[in-house]
Amino acid sequence: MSRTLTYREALREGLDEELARDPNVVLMGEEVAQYNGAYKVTEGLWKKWGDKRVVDTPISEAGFIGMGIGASMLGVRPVMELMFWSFHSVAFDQLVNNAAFVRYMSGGLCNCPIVVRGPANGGTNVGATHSHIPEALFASFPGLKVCAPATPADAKGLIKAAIRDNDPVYVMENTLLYGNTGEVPDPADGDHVVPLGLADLKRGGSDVSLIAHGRSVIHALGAAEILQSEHGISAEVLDLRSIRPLDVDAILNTVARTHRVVLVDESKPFGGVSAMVATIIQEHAFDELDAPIRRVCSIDAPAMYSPHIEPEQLPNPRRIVEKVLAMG
Amino acid sequence: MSRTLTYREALREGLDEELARDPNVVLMGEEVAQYNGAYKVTEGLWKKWGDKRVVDTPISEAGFIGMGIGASMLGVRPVMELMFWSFHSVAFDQLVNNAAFVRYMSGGLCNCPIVVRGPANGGTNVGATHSHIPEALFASFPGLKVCAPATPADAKGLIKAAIRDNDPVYVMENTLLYGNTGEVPDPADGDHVVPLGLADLKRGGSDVSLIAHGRSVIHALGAAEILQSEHGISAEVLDLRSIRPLDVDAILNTVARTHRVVLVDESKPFGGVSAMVATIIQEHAFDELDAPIRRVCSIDAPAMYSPHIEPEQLPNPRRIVEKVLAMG
Amino acid sequence: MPARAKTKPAVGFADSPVNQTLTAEQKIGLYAQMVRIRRFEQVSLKHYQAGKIGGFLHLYIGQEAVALGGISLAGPDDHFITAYRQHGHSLAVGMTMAECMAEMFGKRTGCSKGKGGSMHLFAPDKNFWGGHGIVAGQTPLGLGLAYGLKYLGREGCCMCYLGDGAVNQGAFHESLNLASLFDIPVVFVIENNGYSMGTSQVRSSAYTGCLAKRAEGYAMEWDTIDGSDLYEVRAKTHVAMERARKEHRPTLLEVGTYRYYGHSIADANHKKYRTPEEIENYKQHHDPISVFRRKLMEEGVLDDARAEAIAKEAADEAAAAVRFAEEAPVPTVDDIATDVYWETDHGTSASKIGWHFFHDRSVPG
Amino acid sequence: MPARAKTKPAVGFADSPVNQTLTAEQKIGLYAQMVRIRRFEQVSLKHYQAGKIGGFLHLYIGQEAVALGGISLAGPDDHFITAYRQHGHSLAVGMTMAECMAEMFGKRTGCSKGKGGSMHLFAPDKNFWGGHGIVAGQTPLGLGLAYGLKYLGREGCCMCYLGDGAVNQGAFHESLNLASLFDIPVVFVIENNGYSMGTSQVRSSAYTGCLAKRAEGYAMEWDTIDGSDLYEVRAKTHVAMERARKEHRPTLLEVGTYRYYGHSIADANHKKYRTPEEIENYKQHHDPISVFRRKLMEEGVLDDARAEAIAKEAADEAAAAVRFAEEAPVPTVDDIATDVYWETDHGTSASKIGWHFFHDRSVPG
Ligand SMILES: Cc1ncc(C[n+]2csc(CCOP(=O)(O)OP(=O)(O)O)c2C)c(N)n1
Ligand SMILES: Cc1ncc(C[n+]2csc(CCOP(=O)(O)OP(=O)(O)O)c2C)c(N)n1
Ligand SMILES: [Mg+2]
Ligand SMILES: [Mg+2]
Repeated sequence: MSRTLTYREALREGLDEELARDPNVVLMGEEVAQYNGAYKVTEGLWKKWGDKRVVDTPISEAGFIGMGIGASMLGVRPVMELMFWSFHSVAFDQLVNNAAFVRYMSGGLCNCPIVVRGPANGGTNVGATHSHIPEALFASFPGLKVCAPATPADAKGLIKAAIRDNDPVYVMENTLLYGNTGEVPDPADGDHVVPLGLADLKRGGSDVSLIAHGRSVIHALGAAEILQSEHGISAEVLDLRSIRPLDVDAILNTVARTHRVVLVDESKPFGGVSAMVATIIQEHAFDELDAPIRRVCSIDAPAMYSPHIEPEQLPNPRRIVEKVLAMG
Repeated sequence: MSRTLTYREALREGLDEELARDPNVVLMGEEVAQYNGAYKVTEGLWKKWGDKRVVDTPISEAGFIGMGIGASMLGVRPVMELMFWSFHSVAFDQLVNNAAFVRYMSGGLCNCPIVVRGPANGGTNVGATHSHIPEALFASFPGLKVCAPATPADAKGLIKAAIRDNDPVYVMENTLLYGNTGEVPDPADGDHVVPLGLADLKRGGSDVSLIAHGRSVIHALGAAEILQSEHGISAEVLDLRSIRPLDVDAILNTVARTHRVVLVDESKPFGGVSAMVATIIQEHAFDELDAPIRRVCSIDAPAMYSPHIEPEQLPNPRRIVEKVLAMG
Repeated sequence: MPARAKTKPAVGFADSPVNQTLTAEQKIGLYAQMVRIRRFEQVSLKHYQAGKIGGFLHLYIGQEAVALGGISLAGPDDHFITAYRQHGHSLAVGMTMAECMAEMFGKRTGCSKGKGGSMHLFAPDKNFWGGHGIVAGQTPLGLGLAYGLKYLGREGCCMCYLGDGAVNQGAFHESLNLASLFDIPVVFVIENNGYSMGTSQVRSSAYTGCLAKRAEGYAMEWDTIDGSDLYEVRAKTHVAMERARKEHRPTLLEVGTYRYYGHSIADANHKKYRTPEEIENYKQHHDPISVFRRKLMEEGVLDDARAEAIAKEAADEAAAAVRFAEEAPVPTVDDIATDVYWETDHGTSASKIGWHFFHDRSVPG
Repeated sequence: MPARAKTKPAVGFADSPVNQTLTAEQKIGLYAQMVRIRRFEQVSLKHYQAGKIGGFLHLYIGQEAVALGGISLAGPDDHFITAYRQHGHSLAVGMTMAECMAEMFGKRTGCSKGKGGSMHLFAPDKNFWGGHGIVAGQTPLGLGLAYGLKYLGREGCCMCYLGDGAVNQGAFHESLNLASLFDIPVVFVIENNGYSMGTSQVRSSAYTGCLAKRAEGYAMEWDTIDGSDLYEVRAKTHVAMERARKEHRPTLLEVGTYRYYGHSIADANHKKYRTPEEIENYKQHHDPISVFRRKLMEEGVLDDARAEAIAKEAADEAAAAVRFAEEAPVPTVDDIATDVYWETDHGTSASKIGWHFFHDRSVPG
């Protein structure tokens, strides 16, 4: 049995279940408690769990993220909300040097079972400073894990896996997905946990592989529809879900099936998850490729405000379709 | 005519010449003035130019880098030293959201002619927090420019180009190169400026292209010697010098000559400049490649302290040679 | 709003030097500016709700005297920078409603060409360095503008505005220390409206007395100001600006004020974390426009007819701004990648070397 | 060192409750610990100069009483964290010289398996959370450890040490506000040795009176301590620790102290930015070991013979530590990629899914 939930509700259910499961889980962040969360992900949880388990913080990301990391070393399991992942910029030292490296520098004596979560996306006309998409940035640091759910079921499953993981996990959500609905397994049927490191084939196909994560998966699925119905092209859509660990097997398998790849990535084109995936594919599936790997990324400029144009700066189904068609 | 200078002296000469050329150039950073610089790059400049032009700051990277950015908007041309580029972690918001984006968010009304420079390298047994290599990280943000000189002549030429550029330029130096010597053109023969965006073929060859930047160029040259003398393999070494702008023509040209590529990059393997270069090559020179592009990066863990092992974590000539030989 | 609570009843500031010299017309001009700001915000609200404006909308209604007070004292080398709640500052420095509205409508003729939006209005030609969205991120920039003024030998200061929630960001603290240590002509102005989003001042800051007192830790002068009294804002801000201009010493000012609306228009909670009485009390007794209007009427400077004319002018300008914004052209896809680099925008020789951009312009997508 | 200058001559602290109850043997134990720390540093210096130790070496010589004073008061639930100048803290919490020296020699049996080095000695089993290299980066962690103690319902505190140069980092300021706002049982201890690298305190910080006074801006208790007097360090630190443990209130302490050597051993300038007289004066009149030795001799607790025996024990332990470190195995290339993830180190099912590492293990290079 499953129910239809929004992505937001699915996340909330995951958080709620983990709060219930483990008394050391504590939610923390700006406006997460009394205000119910800037994007209402944590709605009702302060009321239910109280001051100790759901904590409002001042606007001091370096301070409170660092506080969470310190507490995690002692065995507390903080789940920190960044109101926007964009605000990583003021907590970068803590997010990298402390969360990622303290285990290594201590020769394995410490570990940081912390989760940092929040939305990481463009597309809401909030300008360059508020539209960072740092999956690849953080995945590049060994010691960190990064995931980016695209559907309600994955959102719930991944947040629960993240909280149970004994390493720092950065969960990149998306404000434009919070309201999306989807089937989520019923808790009565058992714990719904989606392991980190497992991609999901969201649509099968034979002519071309669209590989994406986060909201780009939705665009890729939209493009696959159009490709099928209007152009008779059968596109497979692989949702990476987790960026680090990365399901390289699933990537190589889809390439072996279709021999043509378009990567869809909201990131700017210099770098991004897609540059890493392209590098891996060309190295490990060189002979499988019938054409160069193509990428649909954001147009290479800081995020533009204008609601009239921002959707064109980002990947969208039309841009994906055009890219596939241009592969010939 | 040219003289033999160390990389450090070449940088200093470049800074000195720019201080003389433009009264708005001001050097700033921790210990750059009275202490002569933690790595002595600015030695003697405070004595020569005085308190106004060479300024010691407290340990407040966000504050003083932001201060430099603000001043640059008014037409001052600050050249900021980060004692280590690793300390970007505490100034990340200023380095990205302000320096990179203020021009865009103002629709072109502002610009930030600022230079941030300092060493960015591993290999000195200072541990994970002090061994960041953030070329690709910053190059991924449109609005920023990044370069990484490998030789004294390039160090002088690039720092001068960076200071004259009207956009923010981040110059990544290397503590292990500061003492290296090389020929640098005599100032009497004219201004020695190396434009951003121009790669340099440091060695010609026909069998394989080694593409690198920064200290990895030195390793690539060492490997090329061994490949030639011990294995009869002729390796070409392309020094990118500038990461953004990037000399894609030079990259594609060397690939067209050798059809085999090994990228050498001190970065960790998830991402890095090499992942971007690999992505570009496979996209734009797909048919030129006779084998998958290979990379020699750091072994994927935070930087290890142990002086016995750190050199093995990093690229080195032996690892490059082995990688080339394994290509068959 | 402890800052205001601490402040003595605002008597006598009309007689302070910087207010005493104001002509009747100048006073009316100040009044008109506040009315203009409020009207702009009301119209923005309407069009935000109608879906014409994207992103966030942070209204300045209730705080008008704060921005105007300082900015009305600007000399030729005084500069201004603030956070995202910035429409008041933008209009006060002399930006037209039209360019601001067009920006918020995401149009090509907006002040930032549709690239910045409501949080990022800029007018460097008017010494106004924007609108910044990262809380306290503008404070080192403001410090730097002031550093630049001193470096370039200009007698001026930079006024750098921030919210009460911004004082707990590290960059601000670093800026305070640097400002005092280096004798930088900067005035930091905390616009204390009592809340950072849904968090009241006491839930975000530990302090004794008031936030501005933290300046003592940096051997810096500070003061508190009643932000409902334009005269007081001008009188006390003037002292700080002169200290900056003449002595290169920074000041931390804390201005007690209030916002009538939510944090942004997306904030539907704002009547939950604040009582209706609190909001009503401010509107009734501390509204900067009503307070100033009353004073000017008492002074015999303003009468109802003039006030009405001012209101109408503001309404007309706002209506015209909306028409301008509606009719303005939208940016094109090609506009996306301009204004990234000065060098490429100017087609310099440097811009011709190497790839500056990495999206694929030949193949669509 | 204004902190010390402000402090009254250190009389009477021997009689403070926490010192009065010390037995003669305990006092001698404290003395021996300081001697041990100094000896370790002297031997480290020698082997750094001989090229046995890589990276940086920041010696603690001159500051011994600071770390020892606080750490000697530790109860079972008190925790400690500090910056990179940390050998004193490491030994004071009970780490062996051997594991520390082996770490600095980059050996596999070092406390951090050769992965951390001189700046990153850890012993969580002794409630010691390291050595941290980013200036002030440890301050939010210390706050978090204390938060964790309170969350877990343990009656303890976290002592978080930092330098006088670290007070101007934003993260520290954020930590102060959070500590006071949330009633966190943390004690921040500024080890004010007068310099951050080559920059004297007055060139890096704007302040009135002393650095600790900045705590007032956060409604936090503070005190200054003469770091050359172990009794005073213990007496005043005890008050702060009890405040944390019992009332969950934080304190900011500033301890006046001095380092005899340069910032690190790479700092060849240190006799340029400090006068020989200044260094000599500290050694002569404020050396924490000499001062305590004199006191114990006056108290009749220590005599020359015992002192010599203590010196010899320390020397022997250090010599043995060097032998241990010399003979210890070096890490292997395979060790590089362990201790990155808890899950992969433990071979859990989670660790089997997806690639965690991206270097190529099949092809060399
Ligand atoms: C670093 C950072 N953290 C969080 C936010 C989200 N945010 C935007 S405004 C705001 C509240 C700021 O309150 P205050 O400084 O009092 O200014 P006001 O809105 O009252 O004018 C928050 C939390 C942000 N923009 N930047
Ligand atoms: C963020 C950051 N900036 C700069 C440095 C380089 N650095 C290391 S120690 C130091 C001086 C710190 O002085 P202080 O805090 O007084 O400590 P002390 O060395 O005197 O113990 C500096 C500048 C660093 N490690 N981290
Ligand atoms: Mg506020
Ligand atoms: Mg110091």
